[in-house]
Amino acid sequence: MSDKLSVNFAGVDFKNPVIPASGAFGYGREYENFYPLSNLGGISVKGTTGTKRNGNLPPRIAETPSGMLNSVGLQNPGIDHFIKIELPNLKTKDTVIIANIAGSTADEYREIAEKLENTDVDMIEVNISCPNVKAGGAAFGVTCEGAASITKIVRAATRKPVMMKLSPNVTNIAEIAKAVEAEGADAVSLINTLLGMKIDIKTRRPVLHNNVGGLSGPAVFPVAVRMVWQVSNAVKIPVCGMGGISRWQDVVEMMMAGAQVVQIGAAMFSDPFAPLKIIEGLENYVSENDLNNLQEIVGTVIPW
Amino acid sequence: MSDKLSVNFAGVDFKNPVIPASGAFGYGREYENFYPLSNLGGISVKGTTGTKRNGNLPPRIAETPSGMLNSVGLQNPGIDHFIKIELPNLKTKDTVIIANIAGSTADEYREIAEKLENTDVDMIEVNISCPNVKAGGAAFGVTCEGAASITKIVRAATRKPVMMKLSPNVTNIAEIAKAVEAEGADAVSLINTLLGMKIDIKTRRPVLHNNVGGLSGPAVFPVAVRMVWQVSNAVKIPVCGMGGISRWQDVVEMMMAGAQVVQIGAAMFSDPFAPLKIIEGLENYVSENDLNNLQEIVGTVIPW
Amino acid sequence: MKYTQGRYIILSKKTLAKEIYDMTILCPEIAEIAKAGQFVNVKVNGFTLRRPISICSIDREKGTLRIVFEVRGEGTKEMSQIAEGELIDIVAPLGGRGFKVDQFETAVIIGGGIGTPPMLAVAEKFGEKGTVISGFRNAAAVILQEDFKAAGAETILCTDDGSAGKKGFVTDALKEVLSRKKPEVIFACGPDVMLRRVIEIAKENNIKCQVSLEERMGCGVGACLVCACRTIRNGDEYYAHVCKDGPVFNAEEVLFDER
Amino acid sequence: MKYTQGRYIILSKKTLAKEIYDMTILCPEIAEIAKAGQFVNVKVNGFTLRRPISICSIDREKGTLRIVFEVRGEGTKEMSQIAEGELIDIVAPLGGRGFKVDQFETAVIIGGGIGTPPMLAVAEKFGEKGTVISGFRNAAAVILQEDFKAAGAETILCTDDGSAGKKGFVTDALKEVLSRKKPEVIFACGPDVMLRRVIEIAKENNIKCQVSLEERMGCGVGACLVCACRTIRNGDEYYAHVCKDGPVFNAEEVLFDER
Repeated sequence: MSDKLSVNFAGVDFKNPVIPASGAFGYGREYENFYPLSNLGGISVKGTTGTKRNGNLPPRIAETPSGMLNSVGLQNPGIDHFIKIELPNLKTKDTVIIANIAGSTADEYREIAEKLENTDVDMIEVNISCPNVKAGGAAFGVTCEGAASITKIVRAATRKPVMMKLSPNVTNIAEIAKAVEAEGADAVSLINTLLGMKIDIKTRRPVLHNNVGGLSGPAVFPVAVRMVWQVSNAVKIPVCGMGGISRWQDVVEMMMAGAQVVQIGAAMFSDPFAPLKIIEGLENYVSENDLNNLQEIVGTVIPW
Repeated sequence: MSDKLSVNFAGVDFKNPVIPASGAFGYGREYENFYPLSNLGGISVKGTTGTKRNGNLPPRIAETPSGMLNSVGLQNPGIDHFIKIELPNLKTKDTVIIANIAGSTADEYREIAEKLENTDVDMIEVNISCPNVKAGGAAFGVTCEGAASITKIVRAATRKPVMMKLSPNVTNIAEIAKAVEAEGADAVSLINTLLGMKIDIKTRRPVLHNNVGGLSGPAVFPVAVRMVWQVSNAVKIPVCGMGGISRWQDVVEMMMAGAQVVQIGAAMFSDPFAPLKIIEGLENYVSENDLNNLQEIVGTVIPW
Repeated sequence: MKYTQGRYIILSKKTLAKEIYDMTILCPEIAEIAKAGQFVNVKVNGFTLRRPISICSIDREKGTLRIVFEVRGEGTKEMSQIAEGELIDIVAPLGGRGFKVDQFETAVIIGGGIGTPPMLAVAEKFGEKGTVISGFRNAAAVILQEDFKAAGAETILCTDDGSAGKKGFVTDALKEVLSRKKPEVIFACGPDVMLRRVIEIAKENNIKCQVSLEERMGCGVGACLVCACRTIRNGDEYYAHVCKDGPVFNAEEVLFDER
Repeated sequence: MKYTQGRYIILSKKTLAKEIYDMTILCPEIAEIAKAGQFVNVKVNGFTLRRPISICSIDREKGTLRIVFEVRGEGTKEMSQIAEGELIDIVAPLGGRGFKVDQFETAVIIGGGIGTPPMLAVAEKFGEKGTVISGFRNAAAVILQEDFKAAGAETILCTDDGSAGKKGFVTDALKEVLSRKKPEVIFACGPDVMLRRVIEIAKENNIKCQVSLEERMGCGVGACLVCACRTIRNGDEYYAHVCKDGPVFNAEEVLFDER
């Protein structure tokens, strides 16, 4: 593999811009049964909270046209378990480790960030946009004030690169990106899932026990590209693009819209090898287009 | 056709709840070449403005996974032409005629509403959510104040039933629905299109000349169902549901979520007979489920 | 553990009953390591998610897996269109825990409806030491009886309406069997209501019991955490995941949701 | 005007050149009323939008339409998979204005690349009174020459690299033809750059000219207004729609966008 896909994103060196998305990849153990994790640019781990969470009642998933709804609700073993058990294992995998964190309160975010400060985690992704939890989650992510307040608290608690994960369920995502940039965020990642619902017309019950859930998959890709384009034009900090990417062409499109790196989620459910196939496709794209580095295409879309 | 699909929506009698959506059906002349318009519950005509508009430069459409983006930008012959030429023709078709109106300024909305007041139009749908025009359009639709102000002006200008068409590109659509209800709207219709973007990676240009456009089609259906459910739980006025409906099952789902009537858009592009097939499917559903009237299922979803 | 994803040829395809299909897939490296109770995750053109299908039978000599599935929706409908001789894209073998059969000599093996196919691979392990009880709505829905007999098992058939075998539920047949012999273990797969009752009866008779559960899945390997099921793990409630922690669980672990 | 939507059998399917397919569809009621320059809108499984394909030839006796299309993306790729003997779902005949041929005796008929197929139906109207000029990238891309000859037309072939026919553009050949005969009308379909030049030459020589335009379409019948093209209508600029107001326009109506 050449280094033409390498990128320094928010001060962290990635061998390539392809990162399995938080929530789709657990803590990496399962996908190791398919391929070595060292092939990946990085890993954004399962959203981790201050203490163990069981998540929502099942069913937690529903299929939709070119997409899916999920309502896992941040099931995770808690930050201490992550630091003690999962992180040491992940750090042996020769790839960038991004700790994705979430909390019900500002204090919980602070405590988690403090606990991570003296670990080997390369970067912290702060989830202020989980649509599937009652307290916290999206509550913070849908207002500039809320997003700014969590950014400020995490920023004060750590010197590690901080990436704020933004919600698409807002009127003006660019304003929220500016708000977190102003409080010292090193990067933003978007989009989290769009809030959706599916009803079983035979039982008249929502398919998801949580009633509503987060929509992801190719269906949302055009919304993600639009938001990445708006945000990358509104802030100076780098953007991690995600939302419905399933092919290398989608990554190129997302990067032309302004993303420096990307995350892959639902695509792995239908093809566990999607990240590797995408990386291979990007390698070919770089050579066929005589690029010195894939980053040359970032933000190169020419609006009419 | 039985009358088991009939519904009185916002004071207007519809023979069935299936309405071709504004923008997908012009002023009805084209689809008459396929079937008599009298089969339809009603017609929401092409968004009409105070004066003739040319709309945006082409290309105005892009295909996406299970959806499409459009950026027509309200091309229309103007309200006078509609009243003089199109309305008289439409009124001979034995179906409910809904005038869909849009303006760049509050005054433009008022003038159009006043001109329609003494016509045979059955209902006015006020588009405050067009994502494809610079002035007005979504600008009014994304804040409670803006939506309320247009509602107030139109309400004062006409005694005809007024239905406000809401934008999904907002943080809290239920709040906006409440705001228009408070100003006297008789109904709300949702969702308009989600703002999206597609880039041609070969040319590095947005596929749409308007750069961004409105996403519709099955891809957005789960978002539409969620918003219809939230809005119908937040207001007392009836809801017209739309957004990605392509099969009779989708109509049943949308009605269980809280919609009394529905609009069909993109589905007609792949199957011009979609509205008729959906009506037939609903007829069968009503008889197979021994319903006296399809309205019995409205809002019957049982949340967990 | 090793997961394989690949496209394999369908050597034969049959229809066993209305909307119930039977496919034999040539995939030696998977057949080599697959165990009773595990499943394959099938890619279906035009759908976001794969369809998890339990393994019905494993033939290491021939290097084949047999799957039997019912058309329940558009996805399985599309899947049923894949023809003999065509390739099917599967990820397998999945399921962190299949049926634990090795430490047992005798077993009662219970299948309800479309929960019956995975029990064949179990029956084939026990041969004459196994008693198979399977239940169906009616005669038209009955499948796999000859296969169970060929496996050497005592084979008891029940139908809700009595149009084939005994009239009644598998749980009635189970009580009858237990009145005359006491197996070391009971294996079961089927609707929740059936599993609950089987677990009760096993408990009453103090017999070990393993059940295979079902839940909507995402990744199928345990990463996305959507296929949660409530279980008891070292005393406290834990949301296990059917794809990775199961699909087979010991009866004492399972907590059924009130649905 | 009557639009028909239905599924019709593909009587024959051929490959004319790399990625260029030729299908003959049995659809008597459509063939009966279809005109040169009109198109059919083809449904493609798994895609939201139909694919508009120009009609290449119309056989009223046999009740068939012939379409020749190029694989440009995933949609047309999928469309090219539909096999001979299978059904194709089309809406047709679409296009409010085809080529107006009736009032003319003699014509020069110009096709550029994949813009060539619709010109066959025109050539078949003029027989020996027609002169067909078609241009392609190279010999490998050349299609329909025998059909044009069979229609009776004087047939002039051009390729950009001279690997077949004359080296050069159709516009060079057009000038050559006009130097020896003056047709009543020029019909053309092809890339914008070609059409612009053809229109200029027609104007210089004071010859009527009709061109067939292309734009991304939605409904295909004129309701959704997406396939807009800038035209002059009674003096002022008007966004006409290719599907309903065209696809054929008189040269003097057309305003090309600066793209």
